[in-house]
Amino acid sequence: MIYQGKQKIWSEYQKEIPDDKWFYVRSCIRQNFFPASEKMLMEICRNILKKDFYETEHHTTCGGIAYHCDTIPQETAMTIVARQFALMTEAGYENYVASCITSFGNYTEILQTWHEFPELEARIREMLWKACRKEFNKPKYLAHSSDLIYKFRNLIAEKAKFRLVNRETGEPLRVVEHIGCHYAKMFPSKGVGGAEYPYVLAGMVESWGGNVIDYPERRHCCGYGFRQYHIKANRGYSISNTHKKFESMEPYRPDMIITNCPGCPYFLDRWQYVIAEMEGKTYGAGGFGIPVFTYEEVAGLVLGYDPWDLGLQLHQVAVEPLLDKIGIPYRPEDKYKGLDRKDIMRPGLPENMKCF
Amino acid sequence: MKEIVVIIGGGIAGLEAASKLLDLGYSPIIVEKSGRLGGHVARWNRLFPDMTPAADIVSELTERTKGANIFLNTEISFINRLRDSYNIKLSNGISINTSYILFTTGFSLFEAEKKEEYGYGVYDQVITNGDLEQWFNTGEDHRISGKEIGHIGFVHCVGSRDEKARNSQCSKVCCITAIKQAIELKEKFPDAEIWCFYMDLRLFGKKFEDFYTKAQRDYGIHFIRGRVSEVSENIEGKVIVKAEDTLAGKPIKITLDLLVLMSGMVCSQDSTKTAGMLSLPVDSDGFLKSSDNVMHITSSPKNGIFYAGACTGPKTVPETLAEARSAVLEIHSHISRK
Amino acid sequence: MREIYLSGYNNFVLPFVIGMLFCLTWCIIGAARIILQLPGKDRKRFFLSLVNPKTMSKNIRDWFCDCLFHVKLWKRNKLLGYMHSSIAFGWFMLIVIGHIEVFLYTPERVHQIWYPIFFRYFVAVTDTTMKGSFFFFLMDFFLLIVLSGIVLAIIKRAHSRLFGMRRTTQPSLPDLIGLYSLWSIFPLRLLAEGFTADISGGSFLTKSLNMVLHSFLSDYMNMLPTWWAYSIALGIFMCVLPFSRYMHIPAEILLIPLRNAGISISSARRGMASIQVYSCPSCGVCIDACPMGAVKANTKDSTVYLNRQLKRNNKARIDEISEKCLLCGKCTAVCPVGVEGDKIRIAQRAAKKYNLTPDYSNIGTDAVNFQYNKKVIQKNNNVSSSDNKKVLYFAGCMTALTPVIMKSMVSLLEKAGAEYDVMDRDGGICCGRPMMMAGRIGPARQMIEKNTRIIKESGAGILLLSCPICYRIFKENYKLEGIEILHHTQYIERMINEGRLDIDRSDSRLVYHDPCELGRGCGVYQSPRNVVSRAGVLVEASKNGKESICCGGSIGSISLGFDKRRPLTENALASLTADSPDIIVTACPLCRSTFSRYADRPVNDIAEIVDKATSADKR
Amino acid sequence: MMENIFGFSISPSSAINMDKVDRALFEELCRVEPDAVRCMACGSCSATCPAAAFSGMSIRKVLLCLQRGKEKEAFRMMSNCMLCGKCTMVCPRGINTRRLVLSISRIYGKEDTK
Repeated sequence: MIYQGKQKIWSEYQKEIPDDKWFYVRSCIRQNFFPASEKMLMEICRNILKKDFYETEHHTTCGGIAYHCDTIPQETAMTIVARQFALMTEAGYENYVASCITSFGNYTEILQTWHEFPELEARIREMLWKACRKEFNKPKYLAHSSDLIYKFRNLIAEKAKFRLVNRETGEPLRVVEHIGCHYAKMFPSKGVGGAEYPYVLAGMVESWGGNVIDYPERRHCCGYGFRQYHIKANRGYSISNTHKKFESMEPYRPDMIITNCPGCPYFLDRWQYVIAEMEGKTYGAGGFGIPVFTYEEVAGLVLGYDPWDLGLQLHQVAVEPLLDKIGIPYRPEDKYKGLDRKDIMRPGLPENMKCF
Repeated sequence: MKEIVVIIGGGIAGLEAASKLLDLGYSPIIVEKSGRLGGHVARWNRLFPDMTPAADIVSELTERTKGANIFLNTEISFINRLRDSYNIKLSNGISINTSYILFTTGFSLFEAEKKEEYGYGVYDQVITNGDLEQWFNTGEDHRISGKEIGHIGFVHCVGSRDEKARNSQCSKVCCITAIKQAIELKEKFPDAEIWCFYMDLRLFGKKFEDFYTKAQRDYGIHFIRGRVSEVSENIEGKVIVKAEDTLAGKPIKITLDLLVLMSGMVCSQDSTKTAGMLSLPVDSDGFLKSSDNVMHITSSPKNGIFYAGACTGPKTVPETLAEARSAVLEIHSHISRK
Repeated sequence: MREIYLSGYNNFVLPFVIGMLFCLTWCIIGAARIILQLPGKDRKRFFLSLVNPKTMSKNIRDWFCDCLFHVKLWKRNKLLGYMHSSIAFGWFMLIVIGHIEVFLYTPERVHQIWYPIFFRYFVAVTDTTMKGSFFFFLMDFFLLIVLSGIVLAIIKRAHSRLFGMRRTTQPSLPDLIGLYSLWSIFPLRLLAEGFTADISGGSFLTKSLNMVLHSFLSDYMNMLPTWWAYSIALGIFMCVLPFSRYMHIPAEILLIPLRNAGISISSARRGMASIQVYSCPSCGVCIDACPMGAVKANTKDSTVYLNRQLKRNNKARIDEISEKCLLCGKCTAVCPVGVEGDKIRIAQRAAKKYNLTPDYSNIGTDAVNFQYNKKVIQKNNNVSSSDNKKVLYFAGCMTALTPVIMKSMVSLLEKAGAEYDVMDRDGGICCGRPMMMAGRIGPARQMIEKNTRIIKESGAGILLLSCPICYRIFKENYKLEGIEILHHTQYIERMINEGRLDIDRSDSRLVYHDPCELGRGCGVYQSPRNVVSRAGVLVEASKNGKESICCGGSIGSISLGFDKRRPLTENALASLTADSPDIIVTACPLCRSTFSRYADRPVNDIAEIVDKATSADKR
Repeated sequence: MMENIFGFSISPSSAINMDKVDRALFEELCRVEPDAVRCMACGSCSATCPAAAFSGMSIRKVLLCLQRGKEKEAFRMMSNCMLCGKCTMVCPRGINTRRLVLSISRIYGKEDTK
């Protein structure tokens, strides 16, 4: 591996990321899977970075899942997106920040399509007007929320209480970074670092003290693939993909996985349990899995937020071994307590994968 | 007075043209931007299909052009078009007035880094055809020398026939070069297994097909029809290559110790830059545009300006030499007609 | 005649007696083993044939014609025939007359096996009756015949071409010992009898020699050593016989009745195959016959060498030779003793072990799978034709690669107004012959069964074939009762003879190439010639009929590569074009393809020639 | 393992992993038939093959399958080969396909690999 070679490619894929006045749109599913992630982003942006960070309750789904599942036509998806842009225009913003990778891909694709086919954009404007009497301006900048954290990664590193370093050995943690497919694979120039060697998460890991692992199936999809998971008959295909990724990263003994997509952390996390049940195999040390985090969770951890406030108890794979490795303090007895400190009940434990 | 012909580029086309111009009693001037003659061929080791040493060709050509004016390390600063002639200003301050300019500016190897998925410059085990030739010549390349080489891969059409790489044309010589290099590598590493990943094998030239069957039968080189999709590195530092075996209709992957990318031929930026000074057109394939591609491949649309060799498209060494001679003949008949 | 030694014995007979006993024992045990190795059914058949006067008389005739008179060799080359028959018949007569003498003069010595051989040593002449000198004359006469044969044999070793042989067999060491001992037997006998002729009597040869010898050697001391030498030569010959080519002498005696009993090769190294191998006299006639001989390197792959390797049990070479052979059958056709080189090879191939065996059980045989042309083409019904049977035309795999043959055949059938179906218009099941040739009998049988079912279901009366490869297996291995099997050459001849085709004879000179499987394989030589001469001027190749040279494209060979076949084809073409024909005509799609590749003039199938020469509708 | 406890299971990769293909038998085949590797995949053999209609026989594919470790597929195709020799006739590279079939039947398919 020639690190300079990668740096050269990274330098060619520098993307302009707005540094303030962000119009933020949430993901449909993230708040259910990893509920504190988006909250953490807001926390970092508003309270740590002190930015103008706006979101509106009128925002809806971007239609991405339905679009990728072939259940709605592209025009419908475009009209939905046009409405989101109208919300941004109404709020007086022009920097559009998406929380979801699929949304980000969807917006990129639509903007690019309108660029190539202006008549289509005109038609959508017309349709939006007919549907809800709204008009919109196209965003000046389109960013994914991981781009924001990437941009301010060094600032966060300065303020960090912990580093991604094994406290006992002083060695940097071995981190697998997994980028959502729709981040840059469709439009490499729209992602930080391009499609082949994306830098957006690698940059955070490096800033925060970890070591990025480049394993053979790094580029591979997490296995979600919309139709592959949502249609039950295809789920075997979904998990086979995930299985392939884990088999490929296993020899590198990763300490953790960091992701920037709503689906990926969920599937990389939950499928580990399923694989353990089906095959009796776990990929972490000592019968544990490999903990999977969103970049916001990792940012929160290094900034010193309480793991249970970050919602880490909702992870299937136990995070405690990693917290111990970094030296992040936590109270095991608080794991299954809600925000109001009431017991939310400890779930049943899986048979083949160690959990707490 | 002897007619002056300015030859831009001191590769084999320029040298051959100069030697023939000398034979005909003209006074050729070679302008070469680098510090040595022979162009790409001077960096190569042996030439297909008879394994002729490239150095022999370059030295013979250099020998034959002793009587020519040669400016090394010299670039064209600008060219002015006069009434019937051209005024060329060189970077060394000399200016030449001539009625005849011969472009023998050649080609550039496609920059393999641009095919990011192949990891040239990122993975230590990935080299290009150019690197390999150089290794054959010098024996020095930390990516090959002193390593245990058990499995070697060749990726054909790197930057050729690839619209994403902005070159939809076939580079013509890479198929046979890959086979030649595979045979040479097999001779150096007799125990190695060699895998060629190709889309089409275009073995058009004299004895090329023999070369191919020899590679298959006598050297046991394996050919897999399918374009490599991505290259990654495994924990042992070897590269894993993925492709589709289109004949088997299945994805295929293999772990290799060395991967050679067959970089294609693209028009050199210097060619287009110099051609731009004279507003010479560029063809849809990115190479200089001849006045027509059948009868007048060596003529430009402009009076007194001629082409020879790979500046008008990918060519083999013998084709380049033949074209140089034909360009000289074209110039000669122009001069004689005056 | 009177005996001069009371014992009737001298030590010098020992080498002969030992050799003779050894040889006899060996042969008897060998013969018994071979008979025991025969499958039970064949053995029974063999014994029954021995008591059948018809086969027995044939056996006797063959013994004389083949073993003693070498009739086949006479036909091939007079000198070669004389050389062999002089030695064989001459020696046989010497033995017979020797025994007659013993019977007549010393009947009490008959049980001493050496007595007839060394008769002249033990007896002295007493009377000079006509009877005595008659035998003396006969003995000397036949000895002279044998000696003339030996002289010819010695000449042949240096100048084989005089005997019509380009290449001869390279003798093995036992062969050489046998050869030299055989050569020396008769001169030594002459010498021995020459020394004794004044005592034991003699005729023009021995007496004259006796006089010559006595003119400078007056000592009887020379007598005994020459008899010793004679006996030793005989002994050596007898001892080496089982290990040399001379084993063919006793082996052929057994081979002839076995063959006449109708027994075929059923095992690679046992029974019939074994006796054929031992019957090989290493004469080397097959070397020149072999079409592969066009390349010198292939000389050692001819049948004579296969037989030698079989005797030595050299597995690698046996495999190599067996797999290389084109199975053209020419060695079998020319072999003077009837060794079936092609069948021995197939038997070797059949003995090979395979891990994977084809299985055709998934292939259906109903009309759905074989949608042959169900529309019956009925033309003029008042054609006076003895043949109103429906024709099923099976073009065959190879014909599919030369569609012009099929097209011409169909055109001819139409012109003749025949009622026909095409069985394999869209491909079919192979006839099984190629598989059979590869020695894989089981899979071939499966194919035979499938095709039999399809053919029987078709209701055809005639099965018409264009490919001689198919024709042979349909003739030999299919049981299609009530269905006439014809090659298209035969059927075209019939159509012409019945006046259903009207041919315009052209002046083109047409040479006919006999395809191996049609000619040697099935004995069809005349029909195609009759047809060709109706279409043009028939000229003959330098080697034709039984001696026709394989085109080199045969699928009989398993290992012969494409590039190795070219000289074979060119050699066959040279023979075909010897009389400068305009067109090469053949009757096999494979020959046609192979010749077309390298021929300098058109190569046509007989059907094409006839179709071109036939007007569309005269009637 | 790969238990189907959730109503779906992990399917093995369909990709050919050349690192795991044992080439020993194919190399043995090449020693007998060096021409086995000269195939240029023109497909003449498959197009002319009478067995193709029954078992999808194609000696080209058989050779490929054997080189890619898909022996069973090769054996299945070969099961209807009739050894008729048409493929040998049409092969532009002059590969002795009949001998190949026989050699494969001899070298491959020993009990353990069947």
